Amino acid sequence: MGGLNMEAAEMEMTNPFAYSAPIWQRFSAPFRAGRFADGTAGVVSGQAGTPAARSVLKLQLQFVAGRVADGRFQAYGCPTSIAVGAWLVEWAIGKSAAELRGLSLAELRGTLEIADDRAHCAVMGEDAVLALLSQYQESRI
Amino acid sequence: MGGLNMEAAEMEMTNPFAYSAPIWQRFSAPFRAGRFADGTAGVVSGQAGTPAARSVLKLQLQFVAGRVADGRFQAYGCPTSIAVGAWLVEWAIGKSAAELRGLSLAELRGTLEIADDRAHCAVMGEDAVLALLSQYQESRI
Amino acid sequence: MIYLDYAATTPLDARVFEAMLPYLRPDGVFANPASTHGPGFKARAAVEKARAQVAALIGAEPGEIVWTSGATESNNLALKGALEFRGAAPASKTLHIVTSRTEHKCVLDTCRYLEAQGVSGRSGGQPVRVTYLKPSANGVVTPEEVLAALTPETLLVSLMWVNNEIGVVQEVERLAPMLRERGVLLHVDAAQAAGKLPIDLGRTPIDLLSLSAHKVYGPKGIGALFVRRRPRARLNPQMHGGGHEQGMRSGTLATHQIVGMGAAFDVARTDLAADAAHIGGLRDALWSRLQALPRVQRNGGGEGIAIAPHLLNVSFEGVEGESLRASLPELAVSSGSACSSATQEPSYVLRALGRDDELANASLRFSLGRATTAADIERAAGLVIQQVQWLRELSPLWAA
Amino acid sequence: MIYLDYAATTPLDARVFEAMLPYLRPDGVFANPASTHGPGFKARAAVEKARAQVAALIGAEPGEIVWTSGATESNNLALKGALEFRGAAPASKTLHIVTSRTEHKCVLDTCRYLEAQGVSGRSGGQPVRVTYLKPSANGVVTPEEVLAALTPETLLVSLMWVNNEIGVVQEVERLAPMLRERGVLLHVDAAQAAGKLPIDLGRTPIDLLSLSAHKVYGPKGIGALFVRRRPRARLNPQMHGGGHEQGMRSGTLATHQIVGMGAAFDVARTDLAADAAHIGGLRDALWSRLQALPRVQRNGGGEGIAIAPHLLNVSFEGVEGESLRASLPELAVSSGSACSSATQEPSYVLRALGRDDELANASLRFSLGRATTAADIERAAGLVIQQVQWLRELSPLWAA
Ligand SMILES: Cc1ncc(COP(=O)(O)O)c(C=O)c1O
Ligand SMILES: Cc1ncc(COP(=O)(O)O)c(C=O)c1O
Repeated sequence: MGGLNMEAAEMEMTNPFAYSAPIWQRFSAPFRAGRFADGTAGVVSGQAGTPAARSVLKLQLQFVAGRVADGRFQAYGCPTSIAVGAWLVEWAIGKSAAELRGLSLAELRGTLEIADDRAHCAVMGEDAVLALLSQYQESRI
Repeated sequence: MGGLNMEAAEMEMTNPFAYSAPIWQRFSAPFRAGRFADGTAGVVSGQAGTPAARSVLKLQLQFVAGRVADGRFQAYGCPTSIAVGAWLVEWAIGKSAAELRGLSLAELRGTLEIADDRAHCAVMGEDAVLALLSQYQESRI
Repeated sequence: MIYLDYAATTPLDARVFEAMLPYLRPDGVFANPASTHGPGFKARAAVEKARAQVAALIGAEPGEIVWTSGATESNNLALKGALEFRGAAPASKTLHIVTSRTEHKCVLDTCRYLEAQGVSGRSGGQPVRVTYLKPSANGVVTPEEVLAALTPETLLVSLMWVNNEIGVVQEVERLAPMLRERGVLLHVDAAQAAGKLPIDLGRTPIDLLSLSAHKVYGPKGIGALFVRRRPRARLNPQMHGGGHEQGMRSGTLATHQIVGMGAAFDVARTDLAADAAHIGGLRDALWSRLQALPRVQRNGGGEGIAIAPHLLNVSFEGVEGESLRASLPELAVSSGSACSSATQEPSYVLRALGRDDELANASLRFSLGRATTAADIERAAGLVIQQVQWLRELSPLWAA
Repeated sequence: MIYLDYAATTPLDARVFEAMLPYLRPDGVFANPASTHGPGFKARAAVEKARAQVAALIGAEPGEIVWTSGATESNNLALKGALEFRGAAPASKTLHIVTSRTEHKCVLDTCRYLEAQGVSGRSGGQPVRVTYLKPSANGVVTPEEVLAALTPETLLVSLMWVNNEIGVVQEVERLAPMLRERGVLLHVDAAQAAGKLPIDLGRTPIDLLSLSAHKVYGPKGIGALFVRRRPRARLNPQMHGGGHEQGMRSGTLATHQIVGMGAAFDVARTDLAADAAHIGGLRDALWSRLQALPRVQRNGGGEGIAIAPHLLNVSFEGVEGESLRASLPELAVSSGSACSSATQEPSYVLRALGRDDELANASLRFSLGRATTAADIERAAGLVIQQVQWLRELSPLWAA
């Protein structure tokens, strides 16, 4: 709920759908949503998912001196997939490409408390990171 | 309710079964219920109905100088049949045997507001009067 | 007015009334428990709490409770649902039910319907045969009599725990394991047993058990069917729709009603022993008092036969039933069950016990409840004695 | 919290709540309406008064109202009861039903059950065939389309008056005499029509009509089926027992619930025009406001198509449905009906209208009620616009 600056307590109150707290928090107030202005230096993108599956995630990470300095994400999908995007950007900042490669699905699912029936959202997140890394490879920033 | 000396208003209130007022009144406080002491002079009896049909009515009328001076009734049966007994005694007092013979079923049913499904109670009343009159004939009081 | 018709229905317990109000008030928790939004989840939580409360009284798991509109529906669902489920299986032989002649009308009528219609299914209809066991004069159908009636085609036995007219307690706890051993389903109508006797379905292997809230100081129009999970009792739904209640019973859940049933069963659990002592004591006192009259007969029970604490059924010789009832307008009692009292026919239950029509007709069912007082009983007994004496005196047939 | 889910259920109207209390209070009129004693007669009188109130809203006679536990049961009873009654007649041909794809689940599920099981009867089962008419994109099934689907085997047409998701009003008033002429029964699910549109069964020859209290500010768990007397619509009961409700529906009558339904229908009759003006006005305002967003589509209706005043169903392109709903926790709205929202499947009603899965999923059903205010609508519209814009911005697919 980008537009609604709610306090944590109020946010909790308004999470009637029993999303996990880490998902709800990132869905309600996702940091770094959006995208970099076209032509921003050092930006690499990765996208995964399909509209037909009602889940698309696009990550943008800005590399400075081999490390992620900043990031943005866009998502079309359920609250879990939006939270995955927000978490990945947060997690990526400060990391090198090699470190990004070390992304653990188990950690992603554990941190966000993603239930089995939403495991595909985590997988989409991993796919987006892998797509980004392969673009990084190509672009050799 | 021989034993309950209720006021009329209270009686009405306690007639939840939608009996007609004349039936309910006679059922609730039947005058001249019972029978004459054995050997009372001038008493003639008449009985009708059967236990199997759950209706038996017994009338006793005391004749003095050819006219009914007093009467008693006993009844086993529904409130309507009890009311029929009470009404018949009331009605008979002062009448001659010839006048008793003039009993009109229509009047009996009309006065007590006896519905069609209880017409048999009125017929039983008539039968009891007829039985009494034939005993009267025999006894030639 | 002295109300002694608690077996027909009870008032709400004050605690139940209070529990229901927040779900009834115009500004209360009114959303549809099936709605997936905040208010809906809140209503849903109340429904689930009530489910646990109902389960707790009978030693069941919450997931084994299916809400219905009352014990009538529960009984219909249990019998038709079980037969229809089994009817769908390939075997095309007759389906056999064993029940008793003193069951509640809704069981008997459902059985008669099944006999007449059979059970429909993909492969055409399947005939249904029903054995109606005649109880002894004391009202009891023994487990041995039930076993003797079983055939290889018997799918289900339906026997009520407590009879609603005479209060006789059937030995379902002894019967249940015998039927389980033989692979025959047991359905028990416990509408008059719940809250009156301890029930522990954790120990008693009953498969299906019917409950009603309004016999236990809960609201009218809500009931439940216990459907055992292990081993699973399988039913075809009888009300089709949105797939509520695990698909077994569709229809919007009536939160306030369900909350009321939950609260009622919760209170019943807490107060079970105290209620039984209080009510049973007054019932025994009433029976003692009524025996001041000659030629009165208690219906049902006898040496070694348990009778539920709230019921006393007495026949008064020498009086006609309609006049007896009409002579007691200050007494809300019943002759037979509320359902059949409109027809004014003598109770089929008393006739099944061997009472003749006349005596069956001249019977009163006194049923006592939480609010009954010793003064009520004293006054009721006094009225009955007075009126019976009066009607006997009035009768040309009575010879004391 | 802004409640805009009145089509799922309504709160009690304060007048209804007050009317119910005397029948709910522990010291109130609680006796069984079937009991033949003073308190019973008093309860019975309340039941009959309510029956007249319900009848009055729809131009029926009190004797044509049969109490049920809700419209789900009414729909089940109407369809199964009518087919079973007819199935008992000697003719052994197939029984045919015509209905539409956008009926409530309880009609569709009942139809599917009947197709699968057939109708049982003395002479074995009888097969049932169902035609599910597809409405046009506007949601309408015309009387002409219904007539075209009739066959000599058609026993019954079941068509809802007002659709619960999109509010489209079917032309049942024009259809009814056409079917009467052809000797085909007409059942109408009026759960969403009663209290919203004028209904006069004195003029409209509908045979069976289903009602629910909780859509009209009455209590959940009570409903009714109108069963026409002249000419008489004949039904087999689906709940067997004590023979209540002219033998058509057994089970203890829930006085407080019935009184609540009566009061609710009485209020609905008095307030019908005012409610429609108030609620319809706000609904139109909401739709105007939402059109500030590009690429929103209203579901159902169009030129010359009537929509019930309380409903507005809108699809929002470019947003995913689950996130849309999750982003509006202060708004109690529904996607599709309450019944199906648990399954999270896109609405079958919107899909029947030709919406694809994605758009059907990204839809909200706003349903307004008596207590809805202009401020509610203003705030709700603001929230929806804000969140749709936000989710669109967040989407890598959205190109404004
Ligand atoms: C033993 C028994 N079974 C079933 C019922 C029917 O219950 P309900 O009134 O909830 O439909 C009753 C009471 O009416 C009953 O006493
Ligand atoms: C059109 C329609 N029919 C039937 C029903 C079912 O009614 P009830 O909830 O009373 O069972 C509903 C609502 O749930 C409805 O909207």
